[in-house]
Amino acid sequence: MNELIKKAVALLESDSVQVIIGYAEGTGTRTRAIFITRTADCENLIFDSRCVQNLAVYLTKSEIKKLGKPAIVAPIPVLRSILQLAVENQITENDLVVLGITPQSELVDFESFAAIEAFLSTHQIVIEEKYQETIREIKAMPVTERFAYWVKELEPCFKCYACRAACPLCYCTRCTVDNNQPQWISVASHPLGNLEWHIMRAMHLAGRCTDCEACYNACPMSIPIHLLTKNMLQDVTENFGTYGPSLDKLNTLSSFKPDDKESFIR
Amino acid sequence: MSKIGVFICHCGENINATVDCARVAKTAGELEGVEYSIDYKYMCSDPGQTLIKQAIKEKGLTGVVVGSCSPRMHEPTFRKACQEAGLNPFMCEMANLREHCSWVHDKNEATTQKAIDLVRTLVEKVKLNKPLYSIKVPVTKTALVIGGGIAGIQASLDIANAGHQVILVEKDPSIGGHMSQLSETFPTLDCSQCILTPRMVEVAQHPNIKLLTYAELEKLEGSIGNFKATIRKKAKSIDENLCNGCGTCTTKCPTKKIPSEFNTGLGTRTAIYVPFPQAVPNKPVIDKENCSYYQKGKCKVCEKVCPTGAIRFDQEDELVEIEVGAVVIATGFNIMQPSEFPEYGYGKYKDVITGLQFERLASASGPTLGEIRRPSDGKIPEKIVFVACAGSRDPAKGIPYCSKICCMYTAKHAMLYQHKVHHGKSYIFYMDIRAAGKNYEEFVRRAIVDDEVNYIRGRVSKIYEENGKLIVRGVDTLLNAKPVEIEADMVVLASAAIANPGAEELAQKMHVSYDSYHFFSEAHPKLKPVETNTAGIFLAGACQAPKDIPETVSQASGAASKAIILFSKDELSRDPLIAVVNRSPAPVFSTCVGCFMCASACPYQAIGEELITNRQGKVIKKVAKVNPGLCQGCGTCVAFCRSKSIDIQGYSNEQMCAEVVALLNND
Amino acid sequence: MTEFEPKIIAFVCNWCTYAGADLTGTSRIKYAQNVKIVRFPCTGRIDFMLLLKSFGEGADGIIVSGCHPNDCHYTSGNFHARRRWIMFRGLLDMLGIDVRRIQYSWVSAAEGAKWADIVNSTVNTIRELGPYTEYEKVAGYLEKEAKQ
Amino acid sequence: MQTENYLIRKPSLEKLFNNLIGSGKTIFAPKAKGKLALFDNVKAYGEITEDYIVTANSAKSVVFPRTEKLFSYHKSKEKTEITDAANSSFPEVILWGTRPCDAAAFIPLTDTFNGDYKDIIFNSRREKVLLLSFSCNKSDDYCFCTSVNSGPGNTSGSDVLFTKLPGGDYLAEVMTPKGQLLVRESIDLFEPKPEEDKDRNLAVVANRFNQKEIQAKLQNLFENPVWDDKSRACLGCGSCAYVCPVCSCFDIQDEAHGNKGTHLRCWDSCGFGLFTLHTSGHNPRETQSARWRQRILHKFLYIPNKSKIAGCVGCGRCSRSCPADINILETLTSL
Repeated sequence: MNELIKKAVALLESDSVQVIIGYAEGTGTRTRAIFITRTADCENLIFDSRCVQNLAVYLTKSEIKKLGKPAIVAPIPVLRSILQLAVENQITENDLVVLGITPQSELVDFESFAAIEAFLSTHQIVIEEKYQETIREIKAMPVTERFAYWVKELEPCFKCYACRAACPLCYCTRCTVDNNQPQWISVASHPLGNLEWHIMRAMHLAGRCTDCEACYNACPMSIPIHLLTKNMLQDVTENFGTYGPSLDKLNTLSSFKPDDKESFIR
Repeated sequence: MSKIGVFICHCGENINATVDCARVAKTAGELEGVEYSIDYKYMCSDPGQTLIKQAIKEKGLTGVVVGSCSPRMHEPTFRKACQEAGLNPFMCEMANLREHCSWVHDKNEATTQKAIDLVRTLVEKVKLNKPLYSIKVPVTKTALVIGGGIAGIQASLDIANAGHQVILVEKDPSIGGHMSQLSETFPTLDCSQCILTPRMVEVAQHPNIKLLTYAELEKLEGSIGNFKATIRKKAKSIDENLCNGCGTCTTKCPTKKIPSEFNTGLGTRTAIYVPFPQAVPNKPVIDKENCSYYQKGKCKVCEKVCPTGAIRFDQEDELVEIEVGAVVIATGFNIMQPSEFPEYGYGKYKDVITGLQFERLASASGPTLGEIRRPSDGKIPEKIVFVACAGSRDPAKGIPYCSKICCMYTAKHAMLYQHKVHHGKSYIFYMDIRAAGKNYEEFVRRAIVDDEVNYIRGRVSKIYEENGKLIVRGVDTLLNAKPVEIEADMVVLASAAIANPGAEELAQKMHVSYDSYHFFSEAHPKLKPVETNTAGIFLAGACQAPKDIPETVSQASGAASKAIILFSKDELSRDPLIAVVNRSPAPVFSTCVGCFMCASACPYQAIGEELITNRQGKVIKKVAKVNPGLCQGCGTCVAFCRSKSIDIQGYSNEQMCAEVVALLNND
Repeated sequence: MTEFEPKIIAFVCNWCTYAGADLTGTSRIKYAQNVKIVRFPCTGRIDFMLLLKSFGEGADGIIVSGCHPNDCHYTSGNFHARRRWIMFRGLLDMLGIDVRRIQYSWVSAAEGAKWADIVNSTVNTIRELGPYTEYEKVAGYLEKEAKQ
Repeated sequence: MQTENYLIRKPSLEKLFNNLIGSGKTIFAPKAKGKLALFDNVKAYGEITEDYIVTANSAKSVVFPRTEKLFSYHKSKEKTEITDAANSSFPEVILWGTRPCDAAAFIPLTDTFNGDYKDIIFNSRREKVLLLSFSCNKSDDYCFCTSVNSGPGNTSGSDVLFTKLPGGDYLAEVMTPKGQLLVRESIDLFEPKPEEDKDRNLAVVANRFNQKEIQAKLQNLFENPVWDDKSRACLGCGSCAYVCPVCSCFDIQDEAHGNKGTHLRCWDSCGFGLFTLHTSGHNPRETQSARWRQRILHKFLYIPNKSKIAGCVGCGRCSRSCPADINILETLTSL
């Protein structure tokens, strides 16, 4: 990614940005986020298929904001998150430079968020068939068996909240799980507390989730929580039309159509 | 520590017959935080209320639960009683033991247990109630009326006559609107201008009305009682103070062939023009698009001939900021161009015209001075075909709704034609005749019976020209769907009434909602037909949906009265059951993260932005802020807020959770 | 053994269903005692978290009810609620939480009889489904000794 | 106690397991879950995986559950009844397949719960736990046990340590009377000590730093750019603390249901912003770097100052599970 490095150097040299948020080699074969403030460090920038962490999460972290205006290395999932963060008034165009990366690993410049949206319109969110299949299998279980399946899957969850911390859209100052007036859901990590937490997390991402899988990738216990959001994404699409972050569209749950269809209200 | 009083009402035997009221009171007394509990025959009676008041004073109660009838019945009664005893009225809650319990269940243990559960639930809620106080908002007693048609005129006059200031904004050079274009009006056939122009003059002369013509709303901020409107006064290129309306300029202007908007293109006007002779104000404007000077840089004839030197070529648009307490939207409607229906040949054949064009032909002040003459050759048509629903009730190509006025004006048109051309023959193709209105059906009958207008129930499939005649092909569905063909001299299309082209943009500027047809939406289809979902903004006339003159005038008066009601007090007092955004200690200030999803969910546009700054004035964060003047307390934002940063007073998150927990845990 | 009496909580809006339930009362139409109402200003106010909480607190069934579409006192609260319910229901179903235990309905202020019918049919449904033991097991985890 | 060494043949190991299960013991052992191995309740020998360096979760939850009920209460207007969990009896638990680092972690963990206050519940649970550890024959870049007074064949903390020998049989080192008892109950499965050299069958874990030096350096490193540098990518989750076999911070929560409820001890993590947030709004550890510093100082300065041993056993779990690839070893070696 020489081009990326050159671009990063240029941005820092011209003081267009003060920090480059990108990927670098990590422990062993892993990659990690890197925050480059000096041109000399730009050569550490890499990009390849191992770079799956969603860097957009750093755009709202106060520690990173302090470093100054960022340029962010943004493959598709990051671009989607950037757009959704823009929709939710968390970032503005002047706040950052986006170093877009196409699925062919080409560097692409974006003049505006609208340009990102135009680009993403040709890269719609698609739930992979293997996940669709898993979701179908789960849904085909009898209801009590399905419940037991999830209680068991969620059992290892000890509420480290890595799923929340890694999600670019979980940027709340105070998460509702940490609210004790009232105590909405159980803080404790036990079957009910875990179930409630994951229901709440998924619901709070309804119509917002961009399917980056950061939550699942972050989970130290490899709990398939991304199936919940993927299922919701399918539900959104089925019920309210195709979904993807869009600057002029309202959030799925803060908007409605008078003729939204359902089959269960008497 | 809570000191709750529980008051269980027997409601005579209404509750006590199936619920063991004494036991409910006794059990309630054992609840934590309950200081006092008692049952009584009629809590709402004077002695009953006295019981409550005394207990509040003597026991120092901090909250009251009355277990009786529905709160929808007596909540105000008991809250008032509490207030009279010195307890904040919002510290009183009611458990519905009658409508939701004793009346719907038989007498048994489970019924009494349910009553106990309901009381316990409300006790837990009331422990978390907070004293609330009505919200006061000052009111600017000036109304902004947008649109100077009959709706805007009526609303302006009503509000002005009530003694309040009105600013009437009209986008055209003159007020009058569509009504000023009409010839006669149904069902009385009185001359439209004759009844309208005196009103126009009244507006111009009214001391409480400030008229801004050739002006449009640029921006609207603020909320009920305190809006700030920015009006763009488009450059008229005339010094209105100097112009005396002599009209010399308009007669001397060399650019004379501009199709007149007022005459729907059937007549012409000059580049400096007054739209019609009775215009108010009767002062010209220069149409820059068509003026030789503006387009080519030379001419200035008007400047030369003007006796008062009122021409101002260098005039620019002016932005005026005004403060108003209420807004009446009266922007009217538009006509769908029938050129969208090529089968009717509109635009292709000169003698196929719209209903509004026919109005101009029939008008004594129109281009033919009231004689019905064909636009093509000026001949008087011998046979004329009227096509109703030319676009209306046509989900496929036109609009799905009924334009409401066409049945009546088509009958009127045919009638006027028959009155003017006695030997002529008129035909009306129609789908259904909708003549619901006072004297309307009789009017249509008169057209059919007295004036021998031929009504044909069926639709027109094609109109084409042949040998100088317009061949109208249709079907008569009442004669076994027999095809009909009429050789007409002229065809009048009752084209659909649609929303104004700028309606959507205007609605967004004012944050009022609009329907899929871009008509402005009323706040409630039945009970709030003149209100919008934004408090303080009201609707008058056809901007809300197509309607005829009497309906428009009624609604305008309705909207005016809403504004007058608003202006009748110096400040607004509102129920404090509204949403609030939380505040927390620095450095967080509020847990709101400013995603503004609440704002997009709010049906009342009650959520705005607030910048939190530090002592140096630097913005730390942007959070949501509820405008207490606009919030109606639905709580949609509350359920929507992910971080629970917004809450609703009286139905707070803590209260609702406490209710759920109390209801489901009975030990 | 005594018959299973379902615990059912109803979340209703103030303007339509609460008033409709008042009408059930004034019309003296009888229904089962199992359902107890919590009053909300609008269905738009009804947080999915409260439904979740209800199961956690031992509800066997839940009724959520408000104004018919287009009749919302606040014009669109019920439309927002409907979207939320669609999504929430889908999620619960995915998780194996028995969606038959939540009855959503539109009951207007004039539909006293419908309210009684909703209550009775929901009570019957829940009676047939039996106590929500699977959820109780999860919720009551701490009551039985933790395995770890 | 004098260490007793035995040989246990591969098939006998399974028999030993079956004997234990047969006697009604609860056994926690590594179970495969996708790419991970997790300590979980096992009922059959076949459920156990041998393919792991360390499990993703630590074994600490058998003595320090992530949610511990301390007492339950029921209150009425007159009185509040309390049922104290300290009076209850806890189940006997066998930890099968702990690594030497896991076993070693029980030492600082037990210290923490036996400071000024001797935690009754913790100790009751601890007494009932038997640790049957297995020496490491594999290691990875994350392991640094040898730098924190442990090692791939370290016996401290274990009741019995098994070391796999070439051919699949095991050397069993019985370290405690509890371990002895276990062996006695199945003595027919154990054979005399083999002549094999234990160390040759252990994984190699290089020494990465000197713990004493680190401790000394940290005395004066409270303000240092290293904290910012190494924690910049930190997302603020609690994963490191929750997989750590030594971390023991907890939060007290009440779960109330009307008039009754439970008083709980729940895991907490210094990685969370809320961990030190005061009611006033002030947060003494305002940034993630301050929290990372706390984590390092606690383990390598505060705990060793107090109990002479580090609050870390070099298992490397925190680094492996960190979603941002923050590596504790990297921080320690760059001090």
